[in-house]
Amino acid sequence: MNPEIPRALEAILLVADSPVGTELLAEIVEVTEAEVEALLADLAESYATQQRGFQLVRVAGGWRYQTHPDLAPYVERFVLDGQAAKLSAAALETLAIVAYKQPISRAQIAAIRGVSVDGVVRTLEQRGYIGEVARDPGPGQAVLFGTTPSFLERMGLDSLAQLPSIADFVPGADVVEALEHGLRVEISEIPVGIDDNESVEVVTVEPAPSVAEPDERPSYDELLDDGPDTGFTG
Amino acid sequence: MNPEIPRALEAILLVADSPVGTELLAEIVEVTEAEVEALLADLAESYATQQRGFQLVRVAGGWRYQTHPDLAPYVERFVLDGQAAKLSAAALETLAIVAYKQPISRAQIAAIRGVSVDGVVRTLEQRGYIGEVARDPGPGQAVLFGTTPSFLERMGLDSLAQLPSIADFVPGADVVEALEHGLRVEISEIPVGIDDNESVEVVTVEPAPSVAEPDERPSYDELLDDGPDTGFTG
Amino acid sequence: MPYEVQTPVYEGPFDLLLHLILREQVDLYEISLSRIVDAYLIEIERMDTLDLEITTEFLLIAATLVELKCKRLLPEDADVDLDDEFALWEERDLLIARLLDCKTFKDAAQVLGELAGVASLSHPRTAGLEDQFLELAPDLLAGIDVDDLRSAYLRAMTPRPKAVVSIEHIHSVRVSVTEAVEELVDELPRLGRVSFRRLTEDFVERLEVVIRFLAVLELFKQGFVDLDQPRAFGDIEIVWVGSPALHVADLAGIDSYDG
Repeated sequence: MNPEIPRALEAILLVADSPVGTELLAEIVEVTEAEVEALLADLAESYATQQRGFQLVRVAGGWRYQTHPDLAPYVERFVLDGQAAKLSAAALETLAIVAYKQPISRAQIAAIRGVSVDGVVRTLEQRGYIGEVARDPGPGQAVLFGTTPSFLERMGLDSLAQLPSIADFVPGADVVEALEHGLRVEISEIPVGIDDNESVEVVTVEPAPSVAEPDERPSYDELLDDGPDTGFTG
Repeated sequence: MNPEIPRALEAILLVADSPVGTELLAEIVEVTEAEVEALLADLAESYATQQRGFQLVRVAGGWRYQTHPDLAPYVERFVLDGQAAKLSAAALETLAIVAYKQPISRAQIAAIRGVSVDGVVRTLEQRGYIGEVARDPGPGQAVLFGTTPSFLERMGLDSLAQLPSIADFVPGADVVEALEHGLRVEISEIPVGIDDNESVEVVTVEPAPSVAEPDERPSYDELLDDGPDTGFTG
Repeated sequence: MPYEVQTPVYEGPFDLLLHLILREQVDLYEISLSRIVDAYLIEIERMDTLDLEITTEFLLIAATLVELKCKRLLPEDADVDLDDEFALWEERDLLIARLLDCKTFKDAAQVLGELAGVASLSHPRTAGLEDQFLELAPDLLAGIDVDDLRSAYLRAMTPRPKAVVSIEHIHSVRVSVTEAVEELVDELPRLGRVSFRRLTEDFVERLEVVIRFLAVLELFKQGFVDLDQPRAFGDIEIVWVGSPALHVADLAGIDSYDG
């Protein structure tokens, strides 16, 4: 086997924001799922043997790196110190999208951000910054999120109308497309269980097989003509 | 030393979402900064020796985990955003000017580039590569821009000191000579007998007698090849 | 005859001028100002997008170049104001200095581009805190205000890069300098004072703007307008100083230019 494969698995899992399923990994590195499983088990074992501060573990939904439990006191210190104790840039972007575009579904947010946002959305929900405000009337009945009153209070706002204006800003055409796409996926392609189905969202966001030419995207200019908000109200 | 320390460093860096400075790490694990540096260097080396798919690197004044560059093809298949948005030529030139001339105002950048830079400056600011670092003390109180840690991260640099010296880029004598020669005002080349030289600029652009074929657009390349002065001397 | 635009996009007038001068660097003594000026004007015409602000900047440099070239063509014994001559030399030196500056940063930009290219092969870990630690954090919104929220939103909504394939045709524009002069002779006395930008704001074709510019120069040469450019790269103010009831017939011959 290509000696790069285990290294590629390490690299992919390092940049992943949430657990990655064996199937997706197998697809990316082009070996069988069984081989992926075996390689990951080897890697996990090597980290354990070398007493690394991190572990490679299998959780619901796939594999991920996480800190070794016995180091929690250090990580907690790091968290409490303040530097890490704030929303990551990615989480803040997600919160901002919900604030400005509510009500909005998880799939639509994922489409804008280009990555699965389940973990982030869960955190924001747990923290009480966002919550379910409606259900999409389509077949999927996806949860639509909005910000909470306590979030507004926290930001020092009386109402959403007081959010700084973004009137002069037109989102990029690909963002508009992503929204359209996210909505379509949700309504027509994912019949049930969208919440459990992370990888579907991830895969469907991607327009065409752009593996070979990551810079090439189709032109979405026509969509832009429809105005940037079409995706939500439709 | 507590054998947990290097493991703690691994754990902290695993959960950090931006480079963490040595000082903070030293504070959390309660050893000196020099010791932290040495431990991190050892860790980085062990990952390299073991040919891991990730690296521990020093960037933008801190330490972070990142994927090994030779695995980019795999990682880009996974990361939907693909590579970080490619910087346009305009963005790179503007960044170069800001990096080497900071703090610098928008007007000063425009003067060097010879074009309005409002759009590109706004984009770079939005992406977080440059930011306001001061105000011009003069009457206008113009915003003065400088580069940010994100810029260093984007360039893979630890600090601005790692940028090549600007002296390396100052054009050599050959270029200066070429420019002076190209723009020389050379009296000796005056074609004889042109004292009524009105509309010089018009005539030179003017393609041969195009009256006969009013619909045919002339080929300017031909004109160029013939030498632009033909029209006058002929 | 429409043609496809294949020229590279020039980032600005200095960029274009540098390209034109330095591409001939191989044979230094073949470089001719006339050649550069003409190639410059042709490139302006070939540009396939019309951004008036940028066009104006290109034209301002064009004016300097044309001035240098006119100077070269003037007989030595002509009645030349020494001050004007010095000013022109100064302008040329300034132009060279700016070209050198531009070249310096272009080369630096190239190195930055290479650095960024190498750096972009590595992706940082950004997964952030594991859930059990997030709960520890006293306040996730610490230090975040509505402006941060706004910038985060703009960042999220900023277009991702995509290949731009522009294969537009430039439509052949049938304008001549004579026609442009006629229009100006009609418009300018009524307007009195107007900026070049105002004068060309309705135009969509770059060529039309270029033609208008040449027409303005023509009127200037014949003494019917005064030009003023208060700020480098700023707009050009055009002031009508001729008779209010001028007719085109009163003008000296104008060369026509069919585009």
